[in-house]
Amino acid sequence: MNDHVRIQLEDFSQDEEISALKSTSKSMGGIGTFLGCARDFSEGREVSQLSFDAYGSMALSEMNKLRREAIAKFGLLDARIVHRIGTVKSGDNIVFIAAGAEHRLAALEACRWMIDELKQRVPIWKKEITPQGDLWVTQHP
Amino acid sequence: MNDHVRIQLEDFSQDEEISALKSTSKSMGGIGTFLGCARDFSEGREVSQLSFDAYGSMALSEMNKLRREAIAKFGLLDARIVHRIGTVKSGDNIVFIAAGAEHRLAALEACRWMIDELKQRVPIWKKEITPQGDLWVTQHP
Amino acid sequence: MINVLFFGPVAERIGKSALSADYRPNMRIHDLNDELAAQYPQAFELVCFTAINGEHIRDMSTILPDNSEVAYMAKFSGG
Amino acid sequence: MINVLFFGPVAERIGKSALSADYRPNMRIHDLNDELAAQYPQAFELVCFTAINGEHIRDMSTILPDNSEVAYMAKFSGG
Repeated sequence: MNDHVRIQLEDFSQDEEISALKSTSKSMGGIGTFLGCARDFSEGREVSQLSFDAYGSMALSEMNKLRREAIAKFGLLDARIVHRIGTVKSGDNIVFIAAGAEHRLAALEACRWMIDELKQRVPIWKKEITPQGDLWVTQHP
Repeated sequence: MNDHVRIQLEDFSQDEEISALKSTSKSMGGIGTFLGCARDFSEGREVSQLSFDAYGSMALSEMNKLRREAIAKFGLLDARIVHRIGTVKSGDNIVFIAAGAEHRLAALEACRWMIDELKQRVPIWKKEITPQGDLWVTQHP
Repeated sequence: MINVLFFGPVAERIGKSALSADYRPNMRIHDLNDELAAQYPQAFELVCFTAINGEHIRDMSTILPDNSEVAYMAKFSGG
Repeated sequence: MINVLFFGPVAERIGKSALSADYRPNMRIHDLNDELAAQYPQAFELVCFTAINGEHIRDMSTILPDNSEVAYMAKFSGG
């Protein structure tokens, strides 16, 4: 739980992540977060579950790089990234990104940058499990 | 706790707010949040506490308008705004904004728009309590 | 009777958070502004926004209804 | 020996998530690509990225060290 960057099967708590993030600095005035969840529909198809596969060691290393780059680029005080793998059902949490800075603009921009970059850089693949069959997602939504 | 928009003395839980937000729709794929916290320094001054005064009825009505406008403008599935009043100490939570949408871009942009608008529109005033005396904040940081 | 409200830095300079002003028919919001600003100049130099019954007022010739709640507000600093 | 890894949609089309390829001195990554793409054309039409020992490789003339871990990866879809 104390690692800033994690890939895990189990769910996470925003309260715990934010509390760990805040503990690194009392100068943190703004925290931006992004939480990605499993939707029940995707392009008209009903989706009951999502299943994630990852190149674990490389994904973790890319997520750590991403965090360090975001801290440098936006002058963050700290940042955290958690991504779940395995199977999640509709409504469940998938990914959590938090960026803490002295002021809100850096925190919010960093948060958006990190989720955009994560989707492009981190070797994780998503399969939609639908009543009509399973489908690996190959485009960025 | 179930109100989407609140002004309150007590702290709040991100997990509870996000869970309430998510309960409104299973189509929510992205949730952007902003958490504002009390910093220990402001423009070189050590700040031990912040004290908030509000025009309660108008602030609540402006926050409700802001939420409805954000939902319409960004096509959100739901949004929540919580602002604390009274006295908070360095490191404590002040304001929480959450925007949930089908896709991440709308959620993240709405979240940023709401905190920018809140600061300009909602009648709440902040006083910094420092070892050198108290100071009402009159500019937007 | 007009109920006048002050908050934060304005209330601090006035020394109170509310006062009552006499109602006169056809009274405009700028009449009340002028009277109070003359009485509390240091507080009114902070005032940026005026609300009647919780609604922002930009047209200072707006006629004040009896029993209005008027708020004189400094620049906001919430969040 | 080269340890070749597949994930997600590529692994599904190949029918396994790893295989071993023989190491030859001065072997380049494009040599391995060509061999495997000929053997698994349907899987390799999805491949967008190649990594050696967890690092993205763009130069396909890169020489493969012995005992490398090579990953052939479809477009990512995490988050």
